[in-house]
Amino acid sequence: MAKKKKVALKSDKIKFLVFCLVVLLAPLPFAKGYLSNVLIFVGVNSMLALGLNLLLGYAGQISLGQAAFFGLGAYGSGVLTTQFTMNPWLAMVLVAVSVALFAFLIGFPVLKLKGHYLAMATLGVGIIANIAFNETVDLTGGPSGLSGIPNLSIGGFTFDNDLKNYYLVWGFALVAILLSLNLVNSRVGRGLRAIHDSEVAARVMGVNARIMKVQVFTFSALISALAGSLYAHVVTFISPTSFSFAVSVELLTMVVIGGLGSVYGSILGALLLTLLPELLRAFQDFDIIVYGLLLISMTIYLPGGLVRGIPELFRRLVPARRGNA
Amino acid sequence: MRKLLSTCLVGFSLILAASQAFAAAPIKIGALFAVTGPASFLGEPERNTAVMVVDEINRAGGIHGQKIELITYDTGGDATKAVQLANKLIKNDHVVAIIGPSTTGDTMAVIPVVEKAQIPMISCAAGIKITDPVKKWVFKTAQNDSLAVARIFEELRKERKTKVAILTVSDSFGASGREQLKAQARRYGIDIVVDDTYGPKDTDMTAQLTKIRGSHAQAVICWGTNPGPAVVARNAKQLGLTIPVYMSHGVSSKKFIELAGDAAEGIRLPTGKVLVADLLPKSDKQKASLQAFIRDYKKHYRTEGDHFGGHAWDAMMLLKEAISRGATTPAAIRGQIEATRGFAGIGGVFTYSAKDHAGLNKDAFVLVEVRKKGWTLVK
Amino acid sequence: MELLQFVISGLATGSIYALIGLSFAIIFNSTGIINFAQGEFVMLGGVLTICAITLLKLPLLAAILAAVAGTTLVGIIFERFAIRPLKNATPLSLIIITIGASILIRGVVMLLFGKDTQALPAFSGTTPIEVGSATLLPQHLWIFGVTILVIIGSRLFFHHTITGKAMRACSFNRRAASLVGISVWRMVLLSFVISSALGSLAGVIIAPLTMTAYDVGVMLGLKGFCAAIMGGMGSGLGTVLGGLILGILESLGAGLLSSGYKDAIAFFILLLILFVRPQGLFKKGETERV
Amino acid sequence: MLRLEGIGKRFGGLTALSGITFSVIEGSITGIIGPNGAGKTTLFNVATGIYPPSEGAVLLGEKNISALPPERRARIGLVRTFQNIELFGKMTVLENVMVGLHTQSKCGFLACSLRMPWQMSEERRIREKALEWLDFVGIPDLADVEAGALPFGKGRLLEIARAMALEPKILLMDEPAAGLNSRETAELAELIKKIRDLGVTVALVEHDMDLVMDICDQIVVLNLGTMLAQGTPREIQENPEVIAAYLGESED
Repeated sequence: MAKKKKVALKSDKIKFLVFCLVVLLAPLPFAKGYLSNVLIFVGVNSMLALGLNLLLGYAGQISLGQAAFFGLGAYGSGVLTTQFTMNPWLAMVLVAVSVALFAFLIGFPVLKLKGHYLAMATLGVGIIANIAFNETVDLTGGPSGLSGIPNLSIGGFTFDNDLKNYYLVWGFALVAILLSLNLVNSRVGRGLRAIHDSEVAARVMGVNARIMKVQVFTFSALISALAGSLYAHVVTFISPTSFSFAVSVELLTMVVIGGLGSVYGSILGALLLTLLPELLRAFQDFDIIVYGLLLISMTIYLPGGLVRGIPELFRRLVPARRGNA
Repeated sequence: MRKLLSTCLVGFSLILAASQAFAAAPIKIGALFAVTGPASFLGEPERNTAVMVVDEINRAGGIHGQKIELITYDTGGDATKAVQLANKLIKNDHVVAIIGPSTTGDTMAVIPVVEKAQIPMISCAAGIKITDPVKKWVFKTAQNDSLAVARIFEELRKERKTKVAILTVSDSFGASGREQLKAQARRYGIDIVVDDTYGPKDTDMTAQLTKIRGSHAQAVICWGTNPGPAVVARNAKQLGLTIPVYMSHGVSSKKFIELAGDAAEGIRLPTGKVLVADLLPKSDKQKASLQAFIRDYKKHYRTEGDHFGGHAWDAMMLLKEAISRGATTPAAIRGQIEATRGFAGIGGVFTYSAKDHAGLNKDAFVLVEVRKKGWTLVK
Repeated sequence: MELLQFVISGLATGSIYALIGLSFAIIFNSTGIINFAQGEFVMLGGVLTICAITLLKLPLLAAILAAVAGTTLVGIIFERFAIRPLKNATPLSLIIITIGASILIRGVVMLLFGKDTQALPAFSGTTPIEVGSATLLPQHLWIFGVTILVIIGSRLFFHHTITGKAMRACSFNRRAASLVGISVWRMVLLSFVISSALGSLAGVIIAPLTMTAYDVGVMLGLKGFCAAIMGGMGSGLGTVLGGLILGILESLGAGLLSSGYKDAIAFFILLLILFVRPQGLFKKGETERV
Repeated sequence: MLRLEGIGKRFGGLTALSGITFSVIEGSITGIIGPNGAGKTTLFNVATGIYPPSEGAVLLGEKNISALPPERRARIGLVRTFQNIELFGKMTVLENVMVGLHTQSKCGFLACSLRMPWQMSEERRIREKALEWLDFVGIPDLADVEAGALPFGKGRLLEIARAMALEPKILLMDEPAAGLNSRETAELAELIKKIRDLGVTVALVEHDMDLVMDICDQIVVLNLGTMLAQGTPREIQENPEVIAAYLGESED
C-alpha cells in the first residue's frame, strides 16, 4: 500500500519535471516572434491564478479582489525603485513581505465571512486598493501611470529582452508551482481541502479552520505580490487599469476554466485566457460575445474545468450518446 | 467590420498589384487603438480614420507606386495588451512604423518596446509625458493638454478672473489635465480655490458642484470626456450655478451638446480646429487639410469626423510625407518625421525637431462657445 | 446649507441604488444567486427605451413598456438557458455564470447599439425645484415616487398574495416548498422576471439624469449589490435603507471629505459593516445554518 | 469524564434543550435515546462546540470547555461522528483518516511547502498510522478510493476510523447505526466495544434499541428537550415514563 503511494509520488515528480522541461523549451520556437512575449504574461497570470486557486479551489474561499495584491506588489516595487531608487530585489522582498503581512491582518475579519458576504468584502478591498492607486498621484502617478521602472538585473546581467524575462518570470512561477504542489499534498493541503468539503467536520477533526484560511490567504497574496513585482519590472510601466475589478474577474475565470483545486489547472487556465484574445481575434468585434458565451457554457458543461473536463467530456461523448437532461 | 475592411483593402491591393506587375511589396504600418473599452471614444474614430487614409492613399496608387498595408490591433485600453500587441506588430508583422496607441497609459507602456526595437511610433494620445522628455523613436500628434490649459487661462486672464474651481475626472485624461491646470495656474496669476475630482462612471456631481457654488470661484473648469462633463453641465444648471463653465477639448464633439442638452448653452471649451473648419478664414493654413478630412470621413462613414480621428489622420499623413520623401526603413522614417517642418494637419501645424517631438504650439487650439446647439468662435 | 443639498443629492442617488438592490435581493432570496448581471438589466432598461424612441418612434410611455418587456424577455432567456441547465449549482459557478452573462449582454448591446452614450429626455422637464436652500429636478421626484411604489408593491406582493408567499417559502426552504406542491422552477423563473423588470425600470427612470451606454451597468450593479448587502439581503425596507445610506455616504464623502475617495469611503464603511454586523444593518442575528 | 451541567439551548424563541445534567463515566458506553425532536443531535452539537450553550456548562474532566471552539475540544480529546456522515468527499479514504491525524502532526505552512525532511518523515508516520486505523475498522483495501464514492456502510466505518485517528478520550457518535443493515449493525456493535476496550469512553445517540440495550452501560433518555430518565438498560426498559414517551409516537 505504502509502496503504491510512493509510486504515485514519483509520478508526481516526473510530471513536474516534464512540465519544467516544457517550460524550458516552450519559447525556443518563438524566440524571435512575439509569442515569447505573450508567454511571459502567461507566467505572470499563472502565478496569480495559482494563488487564487489555492484559496478558492483548495480552501473554498472566494476572492473577487485578487487584483489588489497583484497591484500592491506592482506598485510597491514600482514606487520603491523609481521614487526611492531602492534596489529592485530588496524592494521585491520588502513588498512581498509587507503585502503578505497586510493580507494576514485583513484576513482575520474578512475570512470570517462566508459566501456572498466574502465575495462582497474581497471585492471591496479590491476597489479600495484600485482607488488608492488612482488617487495617490504624487506616489503612483495616478491614472496616467508610473513609468521608468528598471528591468531586473543580477550583477551585470540585465533581464532586458523577452527571452530573458520569460525565464525570469517562469523561474519564479515554477518555484511557486513546486511549493504549491508540495503544499496541497501535505498535512496543510489536506486540512484546506477538508475545510472546503465540510468546514464543520474539519473543525471537529481538530483543524483550525480560521488560522488555516488566513494562512492560505496570506500565501496567495504573497504569490500575487511577487507576480506584481515581476510584472512591473518586465513591462517597466504600470497603471491602475491593469489591477482593476475586471482583472480580478479574469483571474477567477482562469481558475474556474482551468480547474478548481488543481495546480496544473491554474496554469492551463492562465495559458488559455492569456492566449484567448489571440484566438478570438478571428471573431473581431464579436470576441467579447464569444468570451461571455464561453464562460457560461464552460461552467454549465465543464464544471470541473478543462483539466478534469476534457477527459470527462471524452468519456461522455464517445460511448453511446445517452440522453442527458 | 475591421476584418472586412482590411480584407477588402488587401483584396483591393492584390488586384492592383496584379495589374501593376512590377509593383513592390507593400509597406507595413502597424496601428494600436483602444477600439473597445473605456477609451473607445478615442480608438474608434482613430481606427476608422487610419483605415480611411490608407484606403485613399492606395486608391491613388500608393506612395511612389508602393502600397501601404495597415495592420490594426485593439488594445482595449489595457496597457498589458498594448505591450503584447506592440511586440506582435514588431516581431510578427515586421512593421516599419506604428501609429497610436490612443491613450497616454497605453503609450507609456509601449514606449520601452519601440525604443528597444527602434521602430518609430506616432502616438495619438495627449499626455505631455509622452514626448517630455523626448524619446528618440516616439512622436505624437495629439495636442498637449498644456496647450489647451493655456488657451483657457489666457481667456480667464483677459476677463480678469483669478479664482477658479477645477473638477477633473479620475482617469488618465483628467489626471493629466489636473496636473497641467495646477502647474500653469501661477503663471497666469490664477488661484485654484477648489480642486475636486469625479469618477469616470459617476452619475451625479451635485456634491462637488455644491461645494464649488459655496466657494469664491469665478469660473469652473471641468476636465473629462463624455459623458461626465455632460452630467456636470446638467448638474450645474440644476444647482443654478451662475459662474462660467469651461470644459476641456475632451468633449469637443456634437455628442456633448446632444448629451448636455440645454445645459450646454454658454459653455466654453478649447478645441482643435476641426470643429469649426467652416468658420475659419480662407487664409488658415490648415483649412485644406481640415476640409479633406471632413469630406473623406463623411464619405466613408456617413458621420462627422472629430478631432480624435484627426490625430490618426495627422499621424498617417506624417508617415506618408516621410515615406514619400524616400524613407523606407524604420530609421529613415524616424529621421524624416523629425525633419517635418510646417505640416498643416488637423490638430495644428506640425514642426518637429530633435528637441520637440510634439510639434505644435498653442495656436493649435481655438476657444469655442456653445450657442444654439452649435459652436461659435470666441475671439 | 450645503449639507441639505448633499443629503438630497445622496437620497436621489441612493434611491437608485435601493431599486437596484431590491432587484438583487429578489433573485437572491428565491434562488440564493448573486446575479452579477443585474446591472445589465438596468443598462438594458435605459438603452432599450432610447432605441424604442429613436428607432421605432414610439411615444415615451410605450417605449418604456417595450423596454421593460424586452429586458424581462432577456431575464427569462437568461434563466432558461444559463441558470436552469446548471446541475449541482455551487455559489461559485453561479457567480461565474452571471459574470459571463453580464459580459455577453454588454457585448451584444455594444455591437447592436454602439458605444456612444445616449441621453433620454426628462419625463417632465428640467426646471429645477427649490427645496429650502437645495434644488432637485422633476426627474428626482419620479425616482422617489417609483421607489416608494416599488416598496409598497413588493410588500403587498410578498406578504399578501399566494404567489408571493410561495416565493418566500422557496427562499426559506426549497425542499419543503417543493414538498407542499410549490413548483420551485416556476418560482425561480418568476423571480428572474420580477427582478429583470424591476432592474430595467430603474434603468429607465434614471436614464434622463445619468444618461446611458452599454457599459453603465457594471458600477450601478455593484452599488446595488452593496445596498442589498448593507440591508442584509432582504427584499424589504432594509435594502432600501441600505441604498439610501450608501447614496448619502457617497454624497457626503464627496462634498465634505474627498471626492476622489468617495467610493473608497463607501466601500470602507461597507467593510466595517460586514465585519461588525455580517447579517446586515437591519436584520436581527440569525443562527448560522450548519 | 464528560459532564454536562444544566445545559439549555434556545433558537430564537424556541427552546431546544433545558436543564440537561448528566455525566459520562470514563471507560463506559453511554447511550442517549429519545423520540424524534427530543434534542439529541442538538445536545451533541452543544457538547462538541458547534453551538454555544445558552446556559449551563460542558466539562471535560475538571475543565470547563464551554467556551472552546470545536477544533480546540478535538485537540483535548473530544471527538464526534455525524448522523449523515460528513466525509471529505473529494479526498481519498486514506486522506480522510490523515485529516484525522491533523492534531497529531504539526508541520506548518513553511515546512509543508518546502517539503522539509522532518515533514517527509512525519508524513510517512501519519500515513502508516492512518492505514492502521483503516485496518482497525476493517477497510484497509479501500485506502485509495475517493471517499464520496463509498457505500453508506463503509462511509460510516471510515468516519469512525477518522475519528479514532484523533485518539480521543471520548467519542460521541450520532446515530452510528442509521442506514445500516442488520449485519452491518452487528459488526458496528463489535467495533464499538473494541473502541471501548481501547480505553475510549463512548457516548452515542441511537434509535436502534437492540443495539443500545446490547452495548450500553448507561442510558440517558431525552424528551422534548428535557431529561426524562437515566439508568442502566434494565432500569430504562422498566421505566414507565420512558415507555409512555415512546408509546406516544409510532416506532420508526
